[in-house]
Amino acid sequence: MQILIILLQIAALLAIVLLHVAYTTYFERKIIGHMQVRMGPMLVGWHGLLQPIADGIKSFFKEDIIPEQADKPLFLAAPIICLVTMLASLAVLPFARGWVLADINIGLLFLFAMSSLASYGIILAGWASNSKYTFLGGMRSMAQVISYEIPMGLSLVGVMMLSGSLNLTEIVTAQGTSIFSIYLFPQIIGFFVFFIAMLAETNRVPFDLPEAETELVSGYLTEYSGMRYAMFFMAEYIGMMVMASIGTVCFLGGWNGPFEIPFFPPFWFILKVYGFLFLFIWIRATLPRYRYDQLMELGWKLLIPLALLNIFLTGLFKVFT
Amino acid sequence: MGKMNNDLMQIEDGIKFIPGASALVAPLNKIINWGRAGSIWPATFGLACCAIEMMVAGAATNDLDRFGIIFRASPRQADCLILAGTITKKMAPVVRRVYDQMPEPRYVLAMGSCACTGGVFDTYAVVQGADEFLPVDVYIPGCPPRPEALLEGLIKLQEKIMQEQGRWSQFS
Amino acid sequence: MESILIAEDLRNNFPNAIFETQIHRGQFSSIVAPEPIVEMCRFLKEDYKMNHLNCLTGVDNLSRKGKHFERFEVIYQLYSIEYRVGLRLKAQIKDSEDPSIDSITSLWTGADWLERETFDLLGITFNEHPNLKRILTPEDWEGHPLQKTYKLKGNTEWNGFTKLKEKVKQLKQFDFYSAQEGTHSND
Amino acid sequence: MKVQYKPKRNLLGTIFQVEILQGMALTLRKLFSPPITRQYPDEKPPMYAGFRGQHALVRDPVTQDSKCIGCMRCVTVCPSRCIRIRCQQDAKGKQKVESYSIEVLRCVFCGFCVEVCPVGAVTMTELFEYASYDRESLLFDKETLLKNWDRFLEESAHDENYVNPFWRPRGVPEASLAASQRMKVPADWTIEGQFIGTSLRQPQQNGAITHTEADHA
Amino acid sequence: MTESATINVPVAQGNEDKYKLKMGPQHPATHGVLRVDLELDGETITDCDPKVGYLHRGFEKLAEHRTYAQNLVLTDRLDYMAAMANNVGYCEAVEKLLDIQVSNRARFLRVMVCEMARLASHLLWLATHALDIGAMTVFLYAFRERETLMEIFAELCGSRLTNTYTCLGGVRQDVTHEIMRKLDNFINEFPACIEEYETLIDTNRIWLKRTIGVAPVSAEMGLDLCLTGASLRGSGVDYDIRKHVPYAAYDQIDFEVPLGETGDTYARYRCRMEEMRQSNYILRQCIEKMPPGAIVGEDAPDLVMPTTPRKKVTADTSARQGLIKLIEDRDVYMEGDIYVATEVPKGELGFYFISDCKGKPYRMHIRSPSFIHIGALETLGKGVMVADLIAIIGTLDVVLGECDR
Repeated sequence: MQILIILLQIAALLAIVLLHVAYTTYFERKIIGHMQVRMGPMLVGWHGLLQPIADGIKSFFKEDIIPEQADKPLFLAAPIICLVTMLASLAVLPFARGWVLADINIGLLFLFAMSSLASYGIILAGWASNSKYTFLGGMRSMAQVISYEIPMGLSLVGVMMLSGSLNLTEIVTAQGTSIFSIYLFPQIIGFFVFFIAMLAETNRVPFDLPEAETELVSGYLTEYSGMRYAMFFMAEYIGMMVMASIGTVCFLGGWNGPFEIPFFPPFWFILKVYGFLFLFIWIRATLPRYRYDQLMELGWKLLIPLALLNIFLTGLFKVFT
Repeated sequence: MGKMNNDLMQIEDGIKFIPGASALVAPLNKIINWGRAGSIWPATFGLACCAIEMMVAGAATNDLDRFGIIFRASPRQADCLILAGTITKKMAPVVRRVYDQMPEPRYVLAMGSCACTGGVFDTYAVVQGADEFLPVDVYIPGCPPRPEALLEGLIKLQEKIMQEQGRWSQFS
Repeated sequence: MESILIAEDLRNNFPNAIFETQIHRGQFSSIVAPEPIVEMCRFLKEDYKMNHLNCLTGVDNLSRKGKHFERFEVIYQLYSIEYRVGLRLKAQIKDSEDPSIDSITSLWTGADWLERETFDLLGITFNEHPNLKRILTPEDWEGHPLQKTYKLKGNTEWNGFTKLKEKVKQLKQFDFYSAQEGTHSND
Repeated sequence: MKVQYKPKRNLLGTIFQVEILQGMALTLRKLFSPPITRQYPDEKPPMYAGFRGQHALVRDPVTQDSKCIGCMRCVTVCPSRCIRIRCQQDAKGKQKVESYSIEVLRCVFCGFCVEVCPVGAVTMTELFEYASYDRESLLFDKETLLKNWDRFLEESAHDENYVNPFWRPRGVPEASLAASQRMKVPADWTIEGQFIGTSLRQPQQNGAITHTEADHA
Repeated sequence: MTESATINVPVAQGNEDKYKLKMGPQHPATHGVLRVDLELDGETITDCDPKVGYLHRGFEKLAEHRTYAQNLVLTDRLDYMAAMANNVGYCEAVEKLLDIQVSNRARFLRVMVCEMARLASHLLWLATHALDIGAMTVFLYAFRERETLMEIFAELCGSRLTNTYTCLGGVRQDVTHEIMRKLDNFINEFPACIEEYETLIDTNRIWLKRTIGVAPVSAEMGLDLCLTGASLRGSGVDYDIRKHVPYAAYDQIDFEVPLGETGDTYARYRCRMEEMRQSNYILRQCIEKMPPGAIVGEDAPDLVMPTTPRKKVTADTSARQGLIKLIEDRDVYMEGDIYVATEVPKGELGFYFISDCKGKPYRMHIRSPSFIHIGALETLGKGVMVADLIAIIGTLDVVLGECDR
């Protein structure tokens, strides 16, 4: 019985999240469209509201091409690895008090592990396609993930030190004592580092090197078509949501808000996540792209020292209070 | 499977028919065609002058995104190839290769005089019409066509897609 | 600084190589022999600061008559940005199996592609050119299009295009619609 | 002139990423400004007289036939050689146009044929929506071309007095025009009413200046 | 294999560090159908070999089979981003070859459309260059202004892109008050639009990082590579044909030539941005100084050019058709050759003509700036990274229609 309920919960979560993913793409197109003084989807459904559905149907019924030279098992596995790890990381996210599938003690570590694993999917995709563009995309992604996992982890160490826990629910609860009950202000350096690392982890502009359209055609995705491409696409957007959720939980106080919303406790959480997503889209509409070596430079020479400084300062803060 | 084959009715010479299938197939057909018509992703493939008008069609004044059309850089993710410009003999094998790399169902729009017939360039180096080596779905006249004419061509293509029967690629 | 003076000085320095100096609509051109073309260009570049190579191209003089005209002609249009004067050199190349002239890539790196283009379209070989290959037409193209003997529609069909057409014919049976037609109807 | 570089960022600007914030402020402002998109199938683009669109043969209101006299000037001038005319001499020795066809897919839309036509028979209309599924339907014969003219009159605001600017070029002195080209045209198509530079206007004291000033106001 | 990077690990045969990547002809950032064969060491390019010719349409051969008047339509399809400037360049050359006079008003109209074409071309360059570097919003903003220009072109001559606006001896259509009013509005608003683009990229730290110091070209190197236009002026060489050999009405117009110093990608970018401001200024002068008069010269030839010399057209046929103006027995068909260069947005566009007493050119050669600029890519592309190569292709402002002809 217990299992059945959990399964139902999982199913509900997946359905909701996938629908959100679909509509995130819609909002992205709409918002970027309006920022670029155009309209975005308009004609498929009312104001283009059915656009993601049409895209999905089309992708599902496209021919599935597996290149002859590709490493077939890996080629098939790569999108699944990406999607499954991203979906798995949803399990530990606390949407509200008690609204969490698995409230484990090492939630933050689990999330890191999953996001690192997802990059395996990308690297394998790049390698298995047996094409030079995908290979370059995969290599870039690998380098990027390795160099930005470290500042990201380090930037969250400050949060862990303040809250004294890796459990996401406890991190949120611990923020109650802070200014505005968020960790943003005591951890402003950490947040800065985390935010940039988050953009890099999710391969978004200005760090979208692995799939830089004007350089590597579509990067690691170049050889994927139809549904498999859609799976990568979904994984990318779920990745964005997960990263936004970590940001929300660790720095913006999770589900805490200025006042309680009856019947729908995750309201503030979702609002904050959408705020992050809007920021992602907004940045995408504004900024150019870094070069590969500049990206590495930024990661190793700026972000890691900053994150270490943040840990030091947080330590001092802890000692003196 | 074998049993099913026995049920096939031969209504005309060479055309077989599963009884009752149309009730299931027709709405499905309609939904799939709607999905396809609503999200045509052309490959970014500018050849010459018409490519500029194609870019204009994608830019703010006309905004192809309204139709759910976004340009994909990789032909693997594209549904439609807009031949925007002159196809030379040196380029023709490349064009064909891009077309071959696209997954079914795929469509081809010949935009402008040069792609349709070679236009003014009746010379040694130019292919006299894309239909010499590609199945072209829609011809758009103009040199180059206005961006609105390209949109009209795409609307014509959408109409054509809506008329299709059972083009279900690997599931058919 | 006048173009005519430069042309005169050029004639004084290369007395045997200059056949004639023409003026047409205010532009000076010297008809020269092909052998000392590199020295001439170097002379103009160094002594008269003609450091900008406007144009390098070739002409097929098959159906054009003139006193000094040979079958092929290579045009060098030089310009001095400092003195604001230009001069055109027209090197005459005799008709032979392999018409050739020395390359001026040692003076202008930018001449590299212009010479390749001239080779491609007219069949004039440039000696000591680092990378003399066809550039505009495919590498296995037959003939040189800008020669007067070459027809506008081409003398022969390019090999690659015939191959493509054959391949298209083969691929047609894998096409979605044609494959369907093949199974469903008789034609 | 040396190009102007913007002043370098100071330290404070670097830390607070001022230039990035400025850029983001711009995009955010644009998010709330109205889009400039023209919603094509519903909103048509503005069209101007003399747009080089679909070809047509003018239907003579009297004879209900084409005005073409078969002088072959359009055939000669066409750079892409896409016009075909077959003429026949009738019993009185008068030339009669038997067939007139334009291969639209080969046309380069230069408008030379319209410009050289001595009688204003061939024209290019402001229609541009005629994409087709096959190549044959875009080979316009005489009937189709006449129908195109009807469709043009129907769909545009023009009436029988339509003058294509290629029949009678703007800014050409009346004296150098042929008799058939002296059509009734708007004032600013003629030399007298043409646009003159703002700094050159004062000394002139004729009708043109009042017109231009009224136009500018 | 010989120069494997910093760590000297023995490499097995066939496992060399370097590998080849063929970019294009179908690639989103090659501005058409350019193909670049790269040899890469990691992401650093060790050898760069641009391949062109995928758009070679046989212009020069075709031109020998068409009359001077008909060849005008070919020039539209050369540099299709600034067809007007090509039209003007072609007509200036043919007019000099055939000795045809142009009316003063037509000269000013030519300057006007040339500068509008320069704006349109530079806007498109900015759009694609920014898109290549990843700033996609600039693309849309630049196209917004470009559309205004295109609509003015459509109203002026009936076509948006391939204008065929000029004719031998003048231009084909006069401006109307409505067009000039629109143009006036445009040039009043345009400086603010340039500000807008600059807000997005000019001082943006990512943009600066991607452009400053990338592919620097010294003055000597630029001349050696035969670069022209803004690519050369970015290196500080004062070579602008509008100033050197003024054509059309540029001698009656006041403007300045922006010169860069460092010759890197950023300097070229700044040069073009300043050129847009200068173009705007020239357009303003055109509106102020537009002289009255006819748009074609007195002796402008008819579009239907006789292809053989000295063909007499008797008086009665010309009366019947009403239009034929002869170029009989004039020295227009004098034998001779000519090279006339004009400053198009991409650089120096030269036409080399040989006339052999016929209505068709004996030989037409087009000195296209893009062809030479892509040739320079071979030198500039060595030792940079893949992402930089994209930026360099963008900054050289190449268009393949003109390159391959």
